[in-house]
Amino acid sequence: MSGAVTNIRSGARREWVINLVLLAGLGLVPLWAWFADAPFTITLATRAAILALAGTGLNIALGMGGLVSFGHAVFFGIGGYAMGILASHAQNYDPLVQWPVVIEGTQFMPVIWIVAILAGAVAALVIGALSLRTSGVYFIMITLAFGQMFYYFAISWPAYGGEDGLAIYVRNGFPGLNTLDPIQYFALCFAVLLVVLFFNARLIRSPFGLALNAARQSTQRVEAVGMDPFRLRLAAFVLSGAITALAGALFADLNRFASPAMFSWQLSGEIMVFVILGGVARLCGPLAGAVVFVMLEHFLGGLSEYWHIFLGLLLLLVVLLAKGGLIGLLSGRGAAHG
Amino acid sequence: MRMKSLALAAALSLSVTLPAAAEPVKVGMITTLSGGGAGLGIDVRDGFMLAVKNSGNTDLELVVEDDQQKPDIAVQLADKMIQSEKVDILTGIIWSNLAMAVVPAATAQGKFYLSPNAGPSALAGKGCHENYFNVAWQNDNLHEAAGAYANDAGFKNSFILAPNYPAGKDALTGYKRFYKGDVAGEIYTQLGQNDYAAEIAQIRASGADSVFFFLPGGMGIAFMKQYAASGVGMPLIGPAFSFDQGILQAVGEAALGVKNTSQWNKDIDNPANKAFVESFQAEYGRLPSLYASQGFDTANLILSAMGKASVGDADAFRAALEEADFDSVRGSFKFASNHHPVQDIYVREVIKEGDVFTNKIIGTALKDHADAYAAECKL
Amino acid sequence: MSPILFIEQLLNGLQFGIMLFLMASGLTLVFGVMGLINLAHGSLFMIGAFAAAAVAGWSGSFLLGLAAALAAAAAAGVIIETVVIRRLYNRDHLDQVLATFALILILSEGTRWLFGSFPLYLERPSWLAGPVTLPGGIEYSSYRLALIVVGLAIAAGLFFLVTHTRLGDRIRAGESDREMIAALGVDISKLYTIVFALGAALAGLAGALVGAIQSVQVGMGEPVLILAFVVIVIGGIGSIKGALIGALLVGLTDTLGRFLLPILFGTVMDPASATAVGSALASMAIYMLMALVLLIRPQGLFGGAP
Amino acid sequence: MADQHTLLPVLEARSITRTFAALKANEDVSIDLKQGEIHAVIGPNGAGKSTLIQQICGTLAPDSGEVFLAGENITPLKAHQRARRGLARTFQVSALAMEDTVLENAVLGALGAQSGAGVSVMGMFSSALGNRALRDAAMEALLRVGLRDKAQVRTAQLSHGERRQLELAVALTLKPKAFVMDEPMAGLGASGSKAMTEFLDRLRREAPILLVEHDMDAVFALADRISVLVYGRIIATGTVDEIRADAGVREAYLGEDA
Repeated sequence: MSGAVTNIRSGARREWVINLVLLAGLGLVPLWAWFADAPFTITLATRAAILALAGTGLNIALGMGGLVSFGHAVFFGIGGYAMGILASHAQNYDPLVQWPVVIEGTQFMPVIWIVAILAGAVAALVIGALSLRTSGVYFIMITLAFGQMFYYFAISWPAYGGEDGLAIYVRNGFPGLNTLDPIQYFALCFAVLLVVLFFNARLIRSPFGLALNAARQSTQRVEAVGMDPFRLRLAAFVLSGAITALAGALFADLNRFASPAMFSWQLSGEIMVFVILGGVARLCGPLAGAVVFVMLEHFLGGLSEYWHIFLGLLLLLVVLLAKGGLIGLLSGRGAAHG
Repeated sequence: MRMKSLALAAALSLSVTLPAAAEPVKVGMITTLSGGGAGLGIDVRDGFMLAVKNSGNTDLELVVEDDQQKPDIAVQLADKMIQSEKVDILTGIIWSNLAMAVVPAATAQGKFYLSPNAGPSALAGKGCHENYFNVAWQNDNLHEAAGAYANDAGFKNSFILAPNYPAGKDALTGYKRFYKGDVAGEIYTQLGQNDYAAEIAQIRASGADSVFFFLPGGMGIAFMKQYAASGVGMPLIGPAFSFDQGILQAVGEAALGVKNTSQWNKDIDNPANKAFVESFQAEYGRLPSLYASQGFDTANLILSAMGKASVGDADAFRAALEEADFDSVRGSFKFASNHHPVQDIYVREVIKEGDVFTNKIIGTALKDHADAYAAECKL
Repeated sequence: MSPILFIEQLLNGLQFGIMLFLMASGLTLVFGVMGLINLAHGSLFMIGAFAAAAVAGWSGSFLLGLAAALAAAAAAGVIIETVVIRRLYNRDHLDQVLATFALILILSEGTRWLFGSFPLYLERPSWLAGPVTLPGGIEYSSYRLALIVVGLAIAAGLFFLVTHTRLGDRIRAGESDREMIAALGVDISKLYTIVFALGAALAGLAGALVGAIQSVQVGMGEPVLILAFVVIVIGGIGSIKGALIGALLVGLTDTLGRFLLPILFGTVMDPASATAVGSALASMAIYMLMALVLLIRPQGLFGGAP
Repeated sequence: MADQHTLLPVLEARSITRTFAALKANEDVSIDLKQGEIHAVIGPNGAGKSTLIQQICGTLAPDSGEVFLAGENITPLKAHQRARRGLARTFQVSALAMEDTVLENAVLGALGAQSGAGVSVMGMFSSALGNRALRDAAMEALLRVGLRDKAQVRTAQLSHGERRQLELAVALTLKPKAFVMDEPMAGLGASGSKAMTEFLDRLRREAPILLVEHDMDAVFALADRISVLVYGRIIATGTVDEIRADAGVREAYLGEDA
């Protein structure tokens, strides 16, 4: 029995080493690219960092809570539009709300982030409160359907560009930084990712994390100790939606553009792919998954128009053969749960 | 994201007629090569490459990438083309929403953007830019021509429909701008909708004498097939997009006889067009489409400017582009002050040549037509 | 709005609903018997349409095309089941979602690789090309009418299959107790393959039937798949009756919503914005319906405990 | 025993009826649990014991009838609310967080015993295992059931018997008013059963136990009262001796199972 304990420990230690290597790699490659004057590499790294953030958000619901949400693009899109709407009003000097109080738009990132987080949380609260009345396959289908509802709404609602999306011509500002400089924007996104990962690491060890984790494994167990599994899951879903919305705001700022495509079910699928590819319920699983996905997209896409076939095959192999995802494979720690 | 560098064989330089440019030009093409909309991007790319090949000019280097019809990918590719590939000119985007995502940022960074397809009104009016040129049309143009044609054909009561998204709204606005009769009904359908039974029932009940529709891609195929099956016999009018060479075969008999408006057709009688149609068929083994013609013209515009000025001298190069001194396959072609085309727009009819469905020009809807937004442009 | 128009719209909603039923019944069977959520069901719909278009184009016969659609989708179902799906029965839903999502990527791009990027041509047969006049002077597309009839016949056949045949007994047994039917000596892996192929064939048939009046193109399956999910959520998972009722509800809500909402808004605002707002809301109508059902009966109208 | 009958029962189910389709799983079942006692429920498989427990603990709603805990009508409350009011349950098939360590499972129980646990801001930032009070309460419970040495072991690696012990430890951390135990002896083996029997014997002084059990030796050794459930109805309630002597019970139950 003690042998098994040591195994868990050494696997955990190795996972930490892998996490540090991953984070260092994601931090250092853009730095190298900066010296080597390869700004596009920095853009790719920024994309990876932001997608990793979105995946980290989903991982709270999916990995810790066992909630297979196939509609997380909703929150990603809401974050994107929070940025787009605020910035476009600021850009056009057109107040967001005229009455009862005048609320101006803003191009100040911290405010945009807060609004994105709140909007994502509120949407997650409503969708979660409805969807969590069910579980299992129902939950998957319902979240997918809600995602589709938002997608169609975004396309057909004329006020903010409809299918054309919302273009912001200048990236929003952050005090003390020139956000248009790729390396500085990368640093900002990377810092946000680190903060969220730190928060996430704390969350996993917190009483809430412990309870949520137990609720995933046995609903009866948390009920029997007097906790409401519905509330635990709803809280996880809201947190998860809020973080994914923050990622959406950063993503829209990276592209200086918010579009209904951010709501699409394919994007929900892709966010899920980051999480699974890297390893469910692992702190840096989404990070590993996002980095690999962006690299695949870039290099495989360069090889063949039909690169989705290879992506599909790879995904199939990971699901069928490597249950713990890439990090599980590397750390020799099988599945994170189950 | 297929990358295709075009290094052309020296043997082709036999046919060089243009004066050698002072310096090579690198063109980045971002277009849709995978997914449902891939056919359009492939045609633009093929048309463009054909023009370069026919010219024999080896100073134009082309980099092609697939945007997957996703705005965020398009933006990312534009960054890559500008930052890593250091291209001088961007082109290739098919869809308005992708163009809106890419063009403003690209032109703001001092790059030229030549649109081979999308022409959103925002970029033609207030949002116009000295480095943005549209070689195809402003989005409203073909719809306006359809409205004009409806007047000529004596239609007094049109039923109009388009998907509920910005280009769809532009389409109905464009039609109504020129159409003088009554509107029997106006419907916005869902984007990507594939069943039009409900709309056709309303058309049947409306008592209209004609139907104008703008439903690009698979939506148009579905609509026309279902319309033909419904027995509602009123004449259809639409812009060229639903009647293009690539898509027409999938519509089949249902499209026969339908009138549509286009700035190009393969039977326009001029030497440049003849050469284009013949060489396209020889090169790719299929009839060229509208999109191929637009890609072809875009490349020729660039080549003509390269012969006059160095791309390093932005002002001179821009002036050379403005002259539009190339043999367009459409015949007469010039730019308005907002860098959008002034051109004839024709009425075509869908016919069957042997086994192949295609179009034949039956008249001109609008002569030397420019767009409605030029006045708002401060160029 | 004349009564004739309203009845015609009801027929349209009915026809749309019945096509959704063909998709949803396969999904719900597969879920009921194997406990599997299959996102690639939409790809089978697409495969059916492409097979029908290819064979009908080659042979000139629509019926041959339909047969090809059934055969191709069933064959694809068997292959997919034995190669991939079989390994997923004991996995959690997450793995199933991911693996079948991967299948969508492979099948969609594979189809595009085989058939190219342009839509394919598939036309309804000449003997169903025109309209027919129904009692009351309603002129209606004969093909759509045929779709309603064929769809209802298949629904009836499916009910008969499930309630009156040995295969049906096994399917029902599989839904209630998986170990039980294995203990009874039924070859469970064969049963699973048959059920999966049956679901695939229904999807393929739907694809071919719909493909004749829509456009046969890559990616045509996913929007229908998501609608089928909505149908199942409303009807209750595993219930064929629920799938039928859910499909009809969704079909009618969608068609009537698209038709009535703009008219409704037209009474209070100008026509252009009424159509814009009305159709924006119409596109969300079925999801509202779903949310409503969830509030009242989370397990769906005909579902057991969730 | 006589004076106990005058006390208000800690846990009481009144006239509980529950049907599944045509099957009456519980019909007019009334049962109570008084301070300090072990009340065993026995009956053949399918008699409706699990259904009864589920209704008492709140995971299944009765068609009619009521449940009281310490005088409060808890019928409208959900399972977790009942647990919070002091009803601790152990499961027939272990319902533990199998991927977590033994300690983590016990800490979860201790956490549940805290007021306002679960969803709170502090609950998201502090460390669960780093909390002294939680850890101490958890370790104390593990010590009592003899699992202290296994605190760091992953629960999935425990034997069946050890899982039963852990179930019990988690219930102990709750410091409940009453225990409801569903077959705590199952899979324990002879020595395990004996230890568990001794443990429960002492535990009844902390809080009374409603015990559903198949192990008749344990039942007869432990129970102050026994209720016999057959075909969804209680056919007899009484002391061990009364039940042994009951003709109906002998016929319906002991005749085929003892």
